[in-house]
Amino acid sequence: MSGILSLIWLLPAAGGVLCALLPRRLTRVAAILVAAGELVLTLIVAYSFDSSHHGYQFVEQATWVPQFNVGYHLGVDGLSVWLLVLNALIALVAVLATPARTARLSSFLGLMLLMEAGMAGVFEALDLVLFYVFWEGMLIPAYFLLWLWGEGDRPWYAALKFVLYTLAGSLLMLVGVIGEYAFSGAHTFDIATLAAHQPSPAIQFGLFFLFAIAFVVKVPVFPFHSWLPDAYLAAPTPFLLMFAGVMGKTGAYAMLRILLPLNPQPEGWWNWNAVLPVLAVLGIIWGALLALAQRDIKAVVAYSSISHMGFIVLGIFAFNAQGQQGAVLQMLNHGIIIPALFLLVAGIQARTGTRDREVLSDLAPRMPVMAGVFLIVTMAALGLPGLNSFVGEFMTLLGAWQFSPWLAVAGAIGLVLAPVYMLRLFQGLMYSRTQPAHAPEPVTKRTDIARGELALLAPLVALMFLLGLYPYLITQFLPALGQGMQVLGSRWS
Amino acid sequence: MASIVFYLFGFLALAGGLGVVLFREPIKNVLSLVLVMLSLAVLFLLLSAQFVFAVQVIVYAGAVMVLFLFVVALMGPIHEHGSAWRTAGSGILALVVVAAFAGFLWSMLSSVRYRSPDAGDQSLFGTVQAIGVGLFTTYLYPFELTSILLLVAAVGAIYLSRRPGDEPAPELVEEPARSIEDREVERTGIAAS
Amino acid sequence: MELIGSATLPAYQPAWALNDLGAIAPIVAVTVTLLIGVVADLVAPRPLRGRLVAGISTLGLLVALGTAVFRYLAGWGTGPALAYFGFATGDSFALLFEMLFATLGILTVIVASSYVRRRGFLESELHVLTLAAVIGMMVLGSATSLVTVFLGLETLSIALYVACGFNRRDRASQESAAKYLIIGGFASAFVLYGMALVYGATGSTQLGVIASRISTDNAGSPLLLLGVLLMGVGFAFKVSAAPFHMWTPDVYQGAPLPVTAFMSVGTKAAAFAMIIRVFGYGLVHLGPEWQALLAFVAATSMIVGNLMAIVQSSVKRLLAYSGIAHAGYILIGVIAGGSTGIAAVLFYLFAYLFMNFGAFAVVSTLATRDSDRDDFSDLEGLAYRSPTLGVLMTLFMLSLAGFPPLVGFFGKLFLFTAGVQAGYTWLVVIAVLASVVSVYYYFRVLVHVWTPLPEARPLPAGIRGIQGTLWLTGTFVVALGIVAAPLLQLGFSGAQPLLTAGR
Amino acid sequence: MFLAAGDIQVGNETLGVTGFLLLATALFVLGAIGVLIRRNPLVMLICIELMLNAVNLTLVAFARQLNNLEGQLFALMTMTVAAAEAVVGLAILVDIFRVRAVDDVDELSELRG
Amino acid sequence: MTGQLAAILILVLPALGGIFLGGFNWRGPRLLTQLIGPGVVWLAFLVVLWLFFSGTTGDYTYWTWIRSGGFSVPFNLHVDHLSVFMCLVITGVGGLIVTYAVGYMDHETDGSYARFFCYMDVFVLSMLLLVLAGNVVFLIMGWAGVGLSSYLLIGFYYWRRTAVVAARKAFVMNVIGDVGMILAGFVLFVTYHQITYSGLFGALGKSDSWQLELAGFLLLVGGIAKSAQLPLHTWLPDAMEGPTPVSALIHAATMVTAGVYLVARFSPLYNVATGAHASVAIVGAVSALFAATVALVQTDIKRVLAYSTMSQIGYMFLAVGVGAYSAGMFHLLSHAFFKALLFMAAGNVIHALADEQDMRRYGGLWKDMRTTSITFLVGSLSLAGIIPFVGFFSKESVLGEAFSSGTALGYSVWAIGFVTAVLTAFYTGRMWWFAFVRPAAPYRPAEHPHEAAPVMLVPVAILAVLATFGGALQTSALGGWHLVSDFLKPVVGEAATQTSALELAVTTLTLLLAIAAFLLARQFWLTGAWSAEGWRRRLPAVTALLEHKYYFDEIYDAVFVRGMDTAAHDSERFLEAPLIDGAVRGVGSAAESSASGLSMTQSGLLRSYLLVFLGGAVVAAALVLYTYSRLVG
Repeated sequence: MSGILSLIWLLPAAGGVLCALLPRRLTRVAAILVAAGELVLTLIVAYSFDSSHHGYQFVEQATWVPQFNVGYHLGVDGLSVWLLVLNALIALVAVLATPARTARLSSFLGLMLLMEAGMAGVFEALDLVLFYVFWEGMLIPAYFLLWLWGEGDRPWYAALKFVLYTLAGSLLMLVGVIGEYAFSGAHTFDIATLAAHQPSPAIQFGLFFLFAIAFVVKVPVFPFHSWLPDAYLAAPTPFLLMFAGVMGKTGAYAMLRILLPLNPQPEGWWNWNAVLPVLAVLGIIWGALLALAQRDIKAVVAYSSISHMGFIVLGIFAFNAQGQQGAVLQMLNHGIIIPALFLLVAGIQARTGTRDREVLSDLAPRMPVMAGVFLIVTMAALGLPGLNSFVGEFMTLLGAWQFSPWLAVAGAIGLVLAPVYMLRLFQGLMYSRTQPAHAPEPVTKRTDIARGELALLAPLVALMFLLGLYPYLITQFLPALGQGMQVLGSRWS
Repeated sequence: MASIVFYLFGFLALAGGLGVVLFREPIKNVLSLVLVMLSLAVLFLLLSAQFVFAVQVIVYAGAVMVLFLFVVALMGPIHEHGSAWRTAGSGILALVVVAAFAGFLWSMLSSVRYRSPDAGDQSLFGTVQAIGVGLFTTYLYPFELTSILLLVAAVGAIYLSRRPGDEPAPELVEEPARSIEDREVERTGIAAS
Repeated sequence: MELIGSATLPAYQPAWALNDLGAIAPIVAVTVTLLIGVVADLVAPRPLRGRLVAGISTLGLLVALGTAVFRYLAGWGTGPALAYFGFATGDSFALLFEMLFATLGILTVIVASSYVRRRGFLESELHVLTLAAVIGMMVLGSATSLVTVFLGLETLSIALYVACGFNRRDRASQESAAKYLIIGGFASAFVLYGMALVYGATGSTQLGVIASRISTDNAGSPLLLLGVLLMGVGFAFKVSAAPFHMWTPDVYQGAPLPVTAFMSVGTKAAAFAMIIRVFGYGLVHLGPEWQALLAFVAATSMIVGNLMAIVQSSVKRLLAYSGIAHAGYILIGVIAGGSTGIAAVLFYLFAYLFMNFGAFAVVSTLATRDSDRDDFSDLEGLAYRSPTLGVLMTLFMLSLAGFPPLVGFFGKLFLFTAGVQAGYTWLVVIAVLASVVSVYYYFRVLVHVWTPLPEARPLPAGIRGIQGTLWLTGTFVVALGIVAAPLLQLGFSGAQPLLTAGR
Repeated sequence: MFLAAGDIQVGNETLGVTGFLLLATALFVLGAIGVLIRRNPLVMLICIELMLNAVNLTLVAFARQLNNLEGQLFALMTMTVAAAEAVVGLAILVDIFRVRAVDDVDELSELRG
Repeated sequence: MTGQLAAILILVLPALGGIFLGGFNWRGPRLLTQLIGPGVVWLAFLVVLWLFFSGTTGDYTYWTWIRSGGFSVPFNLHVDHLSVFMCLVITGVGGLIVTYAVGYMDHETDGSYARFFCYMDVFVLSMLLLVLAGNVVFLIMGWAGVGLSSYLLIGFYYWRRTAVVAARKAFVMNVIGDVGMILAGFVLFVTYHQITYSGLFGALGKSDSWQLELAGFLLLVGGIAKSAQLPLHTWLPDAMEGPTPVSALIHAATMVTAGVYLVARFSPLYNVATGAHASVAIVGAVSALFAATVALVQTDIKRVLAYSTMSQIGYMFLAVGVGAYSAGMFHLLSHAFFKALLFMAAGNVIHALADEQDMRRYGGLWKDMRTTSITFLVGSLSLAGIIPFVGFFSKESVLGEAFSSGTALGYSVWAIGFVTAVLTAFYTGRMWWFAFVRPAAPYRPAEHPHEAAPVMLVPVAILAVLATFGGALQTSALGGWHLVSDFLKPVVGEAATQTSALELAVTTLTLLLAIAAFLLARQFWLTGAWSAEGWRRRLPAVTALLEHKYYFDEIYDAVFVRGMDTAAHDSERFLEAPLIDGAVRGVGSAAESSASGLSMTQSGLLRSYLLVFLGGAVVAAALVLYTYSRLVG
């Protein structure tokens, strides 16, 4: 099995290059095959993952730049294994969701696969430099996809804003990466080794900031989110699935993988560990509030995403098993729900030609099945107990409650606001604004969701139920996550 | 005697320097520079640099400055008009900057601590013999480099002084055959859209 | 090979000749090529001249490259390898720079050969000037004395003054040459004055001797401080670092494209070789002083270069500003010093060779008879006119912006690591923030390259010849990133000779 | 007779080297001022020559003070360089002059921004 | 059959029904829908009956839902007498109502028809999960599940704007309750590190603590939201937008009483947390009175019933709040009988009168719809608490236990309950006399309303029988049987069964006053002896207050709904755009403008370049000197 992790990022990378070179009629099939193969590979890893074994598995380690002790170090643990699967799944869905009439299809699919490769690498890398390489590696395809295939008046603006904003963060992270090398005394970029060589709190204070700024922008955490609405609105749907579904998770993942283990005590003029959860809670409320104010349905979903990501960060910075494992669950959940929502939004836009909430209404009679699916996804998104998002939100809030009850209570406001904006969205789109006396005549024209779209949504919806009813499937891989963090959490008061 | 020479020619050199800066006609600038060079040549002599003195007078003040004179003659009489700087502000700024720089140099140099001289026979110092030996032993490499330098200068000067219009017409290159690029254009239909 | 005072002058022994010539073998090779080229230009029939001289130049530079590689591999560069009474050296630091300059020369000759034919310039003279400039650069790379440093610097500069004005029909080209000439002469005077003062303070022009004398007696002499200042200013000018950078955009923009390409990489690399030799080796004991100077210069360069690049619309000019910024990045490595810093600088210079030259080379394909076609509007839709060029340009821009896994990223990583380790974290933070700005303008280039065209426009014909060159540089930009260790190892070996002497 | 490090003996007289150095500095600064304030590119070139001459004086003075011939040799190299620079510089200026009569360097400002 | 299997079967059956109906994309044949929709509920009822008769109890674990650190949640079902009791109500009464709906929803299209039964089955599933769940997390899941089904069913007529808005309102208010429950779960887990009932109640201990009180209050928030008690009650009247069987099943018989179940379920907690416990009673009492007063003036028959539901649930809260759990549960049961009966009978009327719900356009029904009218009368008398109907016994056991508890709290809530009882009889009487007995209104939608179909009449009739004789189960007020409290004893503990003479007297007084109020209503609304309009004119302020339901909706709308909208839009206009995004754009434009500023210095003038060069040299000189002087000291 050794080498499978390399294969996991190499397959889409090579496949992406290949797809870009293939003629239009072959490229789709090739891309689907690559994405499907990737999913199989990740599932093999997940299946053969030994949940009783703590630490990294399927480890691959080689020297890369020996002069600076840069290593090619891959490995997965319970934290990353499911994110790999999610990445592969959403990529497959996204490739399948790519319409055949897309302009410059070969390049589009090629870039999508390259982005998948980058994200897979991010979830596997155990060396800071390698991590950084993948981290930036996923950005470039994202930029081109967003810019060249973007929608709206000025996709270039959205793309550039996104890239520059995230780059500002990640380049500061590069300083952090180097700082870890220089100041930890370990003179290595290996994450595990660095975790065992923590510099003094004052230095951690600085390093934490440098890393955190990259991750909070990527997630994004309030108030670093202003690239998100622009980018999501401009993004073409298949790309958006991966962009919103997986890429945002890389930031949260990195917090768990790098930020906290390497800098658990960032205390200088203040303690960063106390700042981030507050921002997370503000983000929960802020995202929900702004979602209420949007006219564009895509924007509603975009802002809801900010709110949801707040739960993830809140869970991470609860410093306990419930919070952090809940955060991992929430990453997966959000990674399933948001693509589904965007698929539906795109479906509606394709059928009606608009995304304006003020214009859209009465869709349910015209597309009953879509309404049904939309309802389920809406319910999942607003955290209905029994569906997947509830688990994550419950766990993160439970974690947060143990950390600081006030944060949990404030975060719970997000739970109340979620149904408000989600149901307004759903009902506004689906139902009438007037009060006719009788039921509308059923529309016979075939405007309902297509079989293909349904097939794309079906696995996502199935996962919403599965993870809602059996989240232990995920958390059994994470028994160690968040343990022993309570010490840090208790500092907060 | 020596100090009188130093002060006299030092003064002449400064005067020449001022002339270089202040005269408005290029011809006077050139001549002022010649004055500076000749004064310096005398000072070189004072510093036991006979060979350098000779080169300064013959090559530098002689040949190079003649070149300058030719060019001045070629360009014809030119008279600079108006103040040096377009706005008073930038002029003052220039003054301040130069003063600061000069002050810096001056203050540093007036407090120099000298290194004690090398031991050695002073009788041969600066003679043609000593220079010759130096040039062809220790300074062999730099000496050869100067030859390359002069060659390059010659090539460059020759190129620049050729009649313009010597250049060949650009080659009429054939229209490229159908390349990958064209096919890409057809395939993606960008040209059409 | 202790320096010889006025009194005891040893006779030059013929037995040394082989050793000495060997140490500067690459320089000799290029010099011979230059001479052959000049003669061939005179004797060959007119239609053949250009191609003939191009062929000779390429061949000669290849020989030089081969010699340098051979000497490096044979391990002859590991020691001090001094030659000519300590005025030159064939150590690995010098050999590496000679490899770099030879490679640069080859690339330039190939690109220029295609370029001048499209623009209708005389060809052979340009190659001769290129060779001359390469000699100057190599001399700088191998110089161990202030005298040779100065001579190398002037050879390089004089060749480039002419090369900048090579397009005599073009007012911009002339203006470029004139500006470069005057401001370059001004800077040369500063450097020279600084050298004179250092000589006065130490009684020697040889860097090794200077280093050891400073360590024993007069480290704090005002003469030395002035020397550091005046030389530092001149050096900063040569690497086009702010605030001594202002000539760069104008000169780069006016000069013919291959000259700009050559100059942007070559001058910078040669100047860094000079800075490292003189400051990092000869004046190593005045570290704090020149580090303060260079840190100021580096910070200004990164900020000014990157900021001003964002409002440009000419690729040449944009790359000039980007070059200013890159000088700032590289200076971090110089300031950091030590084996890590110098190795990082060497690595970055090689990286810069491939990515920056590559970028210029791509733009050079657009040149037509009447102009260089380096405006953004000329780049419009390049990727659809030629996917190859589009992808390559993308690679070069991304590498310049420092995106992994391209070589530019690793270059920055090593530089910044050296900087942080040496305690210059603040400089590195400025560098990364400035890099964010840089991404903006590099991506602006990409935006133009990838903007779909309303109609198909064919590329100028006759660029086949340089496609191989482009692919080669593109491959290096990718491969040296993914496999960075060997090149970095070269860098470390290059740093080795500078660390031992003088202490 | 005792001689301080900064003094040299000329004939039977003692001269301070500092005087030469300061004179050189003055000339250097004058040259720099000239480059800054003059507009004729040819005169600017002349001023640069002046600066180089100042350096030469410094070199030769130090050679004498140090009793070290290198300074003089360096000065000779400098002269060569100055000559080469002058040749190329004049060629460039003449080349420009053929196209347009440039008596003001500020006219060379088409490249900017 | 084992208990393990039976318990899960109870859930699986309606789940299968829901999946089956939904999975056919609402396109199954109508007959299939008619069979499956009610069928699965009846099958579940049979299983519950088996549990009941076999006396099976136990705690059955199926799989690990999650385990994270010390937080371990199994999916377990807790079968005891309380949950079996609730299951009986849910599946029994539920079965009747779903069967009734077969007729009531008959004029829907096939798609809507299947959709309706799908939703109903989902509701039954959720409700069963709610009562069977063996831990707090799954309790919350069921809790939210019924909220979802309630939302779906209220908004069933999705083309009606009001229905849609009412559905959303119900959902959001229920989510507030959910959040209360979730937070309660947090408190309990963090304090006791237990999340299953069995573990939790074992760990509670006997002494009160602030954590217990907090948990009690937070649970109560959940209960209030679900059971439409003050102040989270406003969704319930609006929920009457749903089809009438929905009102009967969800908003009368089962879901809204979940709060009562909750308090009973957490009786070990409330028995210790006295403060929270008392607040349950107070909330219940106040809600009961509040709703009864509002019900006095409503004209929509379903809204009257809705407020009466709220009022009756207030009684139940009152009961469980004073520790009379079995009395509360008994009232829950009896209320399920008579309120479902009332709704369904009202449904028959609405069905017959072309969906007209305004009582002012009713009248003459006694003549035209005799059977329905009789059943409605039975329900009314039961609601009014008139002997011998079931409502009398259950209400008296509630009030009696409150009275006999002997505490100040007991007496005060009893007093409120007493007043409410009289008011209840009055507004019930108003319904009866005004809507049924009064001659037909001139604008009555149907000239000759015809009696409902048998499928609708039979369930109503069955409920009428139950409402008439159900009281026999627990006639402890009169010293008779106390089957309900006996059955629930293992879970909620002993109930007071002794009845003092004073209590008997009070009961009699209540009964007499109720009868009087019921008859008094006749004077107002039928004979016109005392004009209702007159009172309306005499007390305009009170009337307005009541007709506007104490202005709750208006205040909520102004403060929360519009407040939130304003906050949202203002946040975007004044913070997000100019500040958060503006800062980013500001950095960009600052860079751009400083770049253009800098590029002015690049004037192309060589001499200015030289000047900058020299200036740079001066700065460099200063730096070098500074560094040197610092090094030297």
